[in-house]
Amino acid sequence: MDGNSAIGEAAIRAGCQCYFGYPITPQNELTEYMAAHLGKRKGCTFIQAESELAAINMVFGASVVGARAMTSSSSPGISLKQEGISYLAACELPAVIVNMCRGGPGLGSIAAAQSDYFQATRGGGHGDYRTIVLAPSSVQELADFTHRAFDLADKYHTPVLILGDGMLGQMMEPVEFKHEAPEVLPVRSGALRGAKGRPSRIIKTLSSNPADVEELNWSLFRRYELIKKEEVTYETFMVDDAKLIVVAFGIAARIAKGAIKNARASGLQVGMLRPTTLWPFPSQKVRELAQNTKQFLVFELNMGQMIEDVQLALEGKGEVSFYGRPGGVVSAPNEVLRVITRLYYQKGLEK
Amino acid sequence: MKTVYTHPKYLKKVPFHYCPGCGHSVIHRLIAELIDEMNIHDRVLGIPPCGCSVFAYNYLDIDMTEAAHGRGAAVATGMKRAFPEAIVFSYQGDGDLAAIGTAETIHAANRGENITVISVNNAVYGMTGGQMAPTTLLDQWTTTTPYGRDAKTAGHPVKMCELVAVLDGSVYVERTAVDSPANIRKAKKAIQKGFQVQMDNLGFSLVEVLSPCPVNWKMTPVESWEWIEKEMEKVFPLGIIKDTTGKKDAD
Amino acid sequence: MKGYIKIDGELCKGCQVCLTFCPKSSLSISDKVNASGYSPALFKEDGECTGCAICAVVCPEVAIEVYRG
Amino acid sequence: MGRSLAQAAMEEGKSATYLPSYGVEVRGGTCNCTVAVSDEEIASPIASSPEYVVVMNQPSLVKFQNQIESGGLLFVNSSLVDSQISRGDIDVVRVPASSMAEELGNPKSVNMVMMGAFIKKTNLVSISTLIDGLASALKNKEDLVEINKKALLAGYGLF
Repeated sequence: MDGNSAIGEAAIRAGCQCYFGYPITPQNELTEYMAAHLGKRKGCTFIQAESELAAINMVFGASVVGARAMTSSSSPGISLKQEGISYLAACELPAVIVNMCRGGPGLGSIAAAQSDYFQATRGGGHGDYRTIVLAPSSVQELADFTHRAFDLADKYHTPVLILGDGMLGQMMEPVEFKHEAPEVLPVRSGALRGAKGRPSRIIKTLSSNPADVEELNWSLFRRYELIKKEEVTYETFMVDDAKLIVVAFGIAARIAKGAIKNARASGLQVGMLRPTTLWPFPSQKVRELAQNTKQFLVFELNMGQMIEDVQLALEGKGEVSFYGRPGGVVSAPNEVLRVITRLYYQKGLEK
Repeated sequence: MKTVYTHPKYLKKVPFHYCPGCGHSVIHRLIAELIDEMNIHDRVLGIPPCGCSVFAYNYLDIDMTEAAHGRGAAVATGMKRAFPEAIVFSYQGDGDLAAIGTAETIHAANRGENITVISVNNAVYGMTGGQMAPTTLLDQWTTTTPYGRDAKTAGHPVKMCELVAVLDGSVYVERTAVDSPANIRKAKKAIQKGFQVQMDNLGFSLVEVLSPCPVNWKMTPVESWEWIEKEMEKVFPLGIIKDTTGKKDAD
Repeated sequence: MKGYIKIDGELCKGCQVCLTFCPKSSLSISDKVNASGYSPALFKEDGECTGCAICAVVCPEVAIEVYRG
Repeated sequence: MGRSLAQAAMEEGKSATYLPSYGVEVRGGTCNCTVAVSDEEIASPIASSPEYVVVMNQPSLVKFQNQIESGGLLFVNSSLVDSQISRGDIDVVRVPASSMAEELGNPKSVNMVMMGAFIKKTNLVSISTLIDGLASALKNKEDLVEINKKALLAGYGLF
């Protein structure tokens, strides 16, 4: 199954009731999958919206009434969705947003890239907020993380972003779905369903009183602190004796893994840290690894975005190098291997 | 002793923040009366707009959610699709409906979304201080048309009712006004019909209400009510623009 | 007199719309100001009321209640 | 073709990834895909230097012949590709796939002719897995299954 369709199937099995999309390459298979499979399910809705703006605001509406809802797009479309994502975050509404990132800025190329890391992990839209960002690197993880995204969104009442790329979306791999789609669709408590037998509810963010907005921000950030404590995930690969650790996420991490296997075959002690949550970032783990390893190489398909989080996490207690290619040009494993090997000898790690 | 008129049940007992003579509070009141009379309080969901009436939720005692400027029809779409038993209305200003949210409005109408859009047209951006709206009349003074709206540079007033009416998905479109007791009663009846169309699952309904903004028009309240009749209604004619519901009013 | 009205002088913002539409011209403006600084509408001492409720229909502040009988 | 290969490999319990090229490409252009098949977990779905390259037309030969690993196998559709192969460090397998498909009465089955030849030479997956895969991929289209099966066997029988 291709990655985009795997997200669709996983979403349906996670009880996603509404999908609102707008075509943009390279995520169209997801929109098409939902058109074919979600719309016909009882109580479910698929709409091809008139724009990304409309799509994210339909998600907002569905979330207001307590349904599990999602949308997907690629970089330029995600920029348009940022308005709605900011409102979702401010209104403390769950939603799942998929970004099959492409090379930018502007229209850029439709090839795989990781150039939206900053946008994804720094909130993305206006105002002081964060979204949980999951970074899968296989079709299986696209499916698993989609399910997790819905759960996290409901648990913390916040939008959750899945940051993939064109290659992950397009590639085919075996995938196993671990859940059956629920018969009865859940309605989240606290949703607007009409004020029957209870005081009327208001979902809003605007306030004429700045103190109210400050209180909202405090409450958001208390929750963000909790998320940082509870929800950080990552994968490590051969780090125990590593003298050099490659930090990479998503598809770049797979390329790096291939390179690391080859490096190990030539006797280089190289390992990898792969964050699977980009926000919250596994800063603690980076610091932990720095107790034994002083050299870090950040490899990204951009000009260096996650490297800032690695540097911040290290607090100067390790040396960070960077290798990356922007604009949708994807490095091959042997190219990364060359970079690893050169750095390894440059730093005298063979001794 | 018989009470002829008293405070509607679902209008909170708080003073309005609107300027003297404003039409918003009149329209709020009509909606509150209808929710009671139509017995739909249990399942009605409202979306206030950006602008002065963003605080409609401070007055209407019903479940309401904010929406980003212009996105009312999209949010309403999501709500209604995920919760079809609800009666969903968006309350949108002219800028909300006919400028930033034109696409959302047109496409919700075109899909025949089973929602009701109540559009308040006062030919000006009220809350931001009286700038030109898409519905500003030609030659009308606003803070961004200080020499009057010139069609050559600023275009023409946008007539959303007529635009929406040509779409196959819309079933009921009416323009009314807050400028006289008779027209206020007609506005109420139009909104009632809009809700009824939705309850009967017939499709998209739009009720536009011409509404006074005395402060930004630089008029007294009474002058502003008169100006609607004299000037606005020439450009925005009142009446049913489209009704394909096949149902006539009870009277 | 067939009807009478109650005006909430604190809610009224003195917009005078009710004065314009009252078919019996029974309303005027108070010479006092309320807490918000507006001069509220006032039922004239010699005013006639049929309980038609037009004043309430046009009142933007929901400040008028109408009774008949 | 790549997709059915990856599918068959998966059916046989191997790890497989299928990565299509994506974007603006015309028929007769250099549309391509990468398939990785392994007994272990596949790290990168991108191959720096594949062991096998299959080129179906002239532009693809130009674009991809330099990527192949030294000592690797290059499959060319010799009906459409007539130029000399410049590399001396690889083996070339010439399959007149287009003309064979035409002879079979269905020019579109060219890829299955090539596929048959490819798995005969490489032994990556068995022919029976591929034929089973065809049947499940083309449910309710018996005639198409037959056509493709015939093409597959024709390619397979070439060597």
